[in-house]
Amino acid sequence: MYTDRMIVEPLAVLRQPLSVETLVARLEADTRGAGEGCGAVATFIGIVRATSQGRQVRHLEYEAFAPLAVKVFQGIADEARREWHDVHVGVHHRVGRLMVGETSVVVAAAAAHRDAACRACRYTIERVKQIAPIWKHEYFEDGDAWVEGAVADPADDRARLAARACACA
Amino acid sequence: MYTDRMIVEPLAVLRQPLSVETLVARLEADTRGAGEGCGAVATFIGIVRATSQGRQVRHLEYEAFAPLAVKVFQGIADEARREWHDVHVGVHHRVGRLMVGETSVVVAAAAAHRDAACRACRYTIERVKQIAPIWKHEYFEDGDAWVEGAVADPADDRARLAARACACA
Amino acid sequence: MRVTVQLFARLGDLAGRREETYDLAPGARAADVWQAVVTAHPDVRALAGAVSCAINADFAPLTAEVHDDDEVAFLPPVSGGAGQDDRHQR
Amino acid sequence: MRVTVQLFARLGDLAGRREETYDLAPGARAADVWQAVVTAHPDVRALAGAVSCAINADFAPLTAEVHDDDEVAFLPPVSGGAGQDDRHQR
Repeated sequence: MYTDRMIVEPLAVLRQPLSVETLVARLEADTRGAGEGCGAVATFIGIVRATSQGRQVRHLEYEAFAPLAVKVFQGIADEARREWHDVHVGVHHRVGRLMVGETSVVVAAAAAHRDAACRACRYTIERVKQIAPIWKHEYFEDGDAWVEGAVADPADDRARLAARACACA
Repeated sequence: MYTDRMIVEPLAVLRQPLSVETLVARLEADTRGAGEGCGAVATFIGIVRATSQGRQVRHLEYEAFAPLAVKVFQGIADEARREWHDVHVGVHHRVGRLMVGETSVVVAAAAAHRDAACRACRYTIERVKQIAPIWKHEYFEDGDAWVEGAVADPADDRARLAARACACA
Repeated sequence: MRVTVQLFARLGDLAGRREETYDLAPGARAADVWQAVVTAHPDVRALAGAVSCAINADFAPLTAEVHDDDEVAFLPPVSGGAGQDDRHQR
Repeated sequence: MRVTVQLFARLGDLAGRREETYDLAPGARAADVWQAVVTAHPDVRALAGAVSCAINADFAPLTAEVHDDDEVAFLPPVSGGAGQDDRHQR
């Protein structure tokens, strides 16, 4: 999937299948030299479910505004680093047609110790869901639906604090 | 590393390098048919750090009481399922000599939704650290040290509740 | 002055296209661009009040001034955290 | 009656071996096995009070009775969650 494991960007919107190991390897390399080094990586992997609200999913289409999405990922990574010192965050989100069982998003957070890695990972996936300009179009046997949640607003502090509460409870 | 991705046991002590993708694929397969299916996998990856308490690590040796460790993993997986319905938990712990940057443990929790996956994953790694009969021997440039924490006691409810508090805060 | 407009996801579906150009008077703001889109594609009004805006791939308020050659994007609500009632089904 | 004893991690290092067999009187308990280990390898006393026990690869209290052919394992504290002071350095 990647010709060189190390040249993968940690924040990216990708059309090809995602590789957890590739992103983890990149973050481990980035974190190894910082502070106490890299002892922990937490990841979150989003997978296409076979059913959605009781309907049979045929496939999904993810659409992204890629250049803005990468900037949003960077903003989230910066937020996470302000909260958890020396943590490195990666986000790979896939776009295009995805079948059941395929991975739509991989979030990874690397740190010296597990508490920071776990919290930063949870924070990041919550923020990605809140504000990344990425849309999910569900195709069922008998119709289709755009999934729409909240209006994305990176400056909305209530949303940011809700994500932080998920991670820091 | 595995000749067939699907025949990997979800709970295992292994001498060979660990594969996150392999364990995730197995759990996705196990979870797909249960309840609402598999929409989320959270993983925790423990990695050998270059330094420990300011000393330069040359390598680590992990030792396990493997048959008991696998039973302990199963007990933890059962605890997680009682707490988070339909979650599937995997634990792969490596033993033998590990170099800096290598993965010592992979925990994964698969569920329909991300909250259960993230919490079950955090719970599981806390419990593994508390009670799995696995020991870490650090080798430095200038000496070595066994790392010892608490006496393992799966029946100690205070420890279990502390792990739950980490996950459920 | 001419701006490129990008319409994402359901917004693009409602408009029947995802990218077009509009000619606007100098001094126009993002809100004026949105109004031009609504005029051209009345169906997008379904999302009025729930649209974010980006200018040259940075989030911007609808009050932001646009300039010649700008890329103005309108974004429907994103998928994340959507609940039971946030599906727009066909 | 004869039991196999397994000594893990630092316990094995202190004893200088990881597996051995002991002959015990019928009715012996795990605590008696531990006492036999201490007698044979006085250095393991460093871990007295901080050892868990497993019989045939199941956790068991030191009061549990052992039987002929049992595998009795003694386990030092595990690594997890070890803090600054929990290193046993050389």
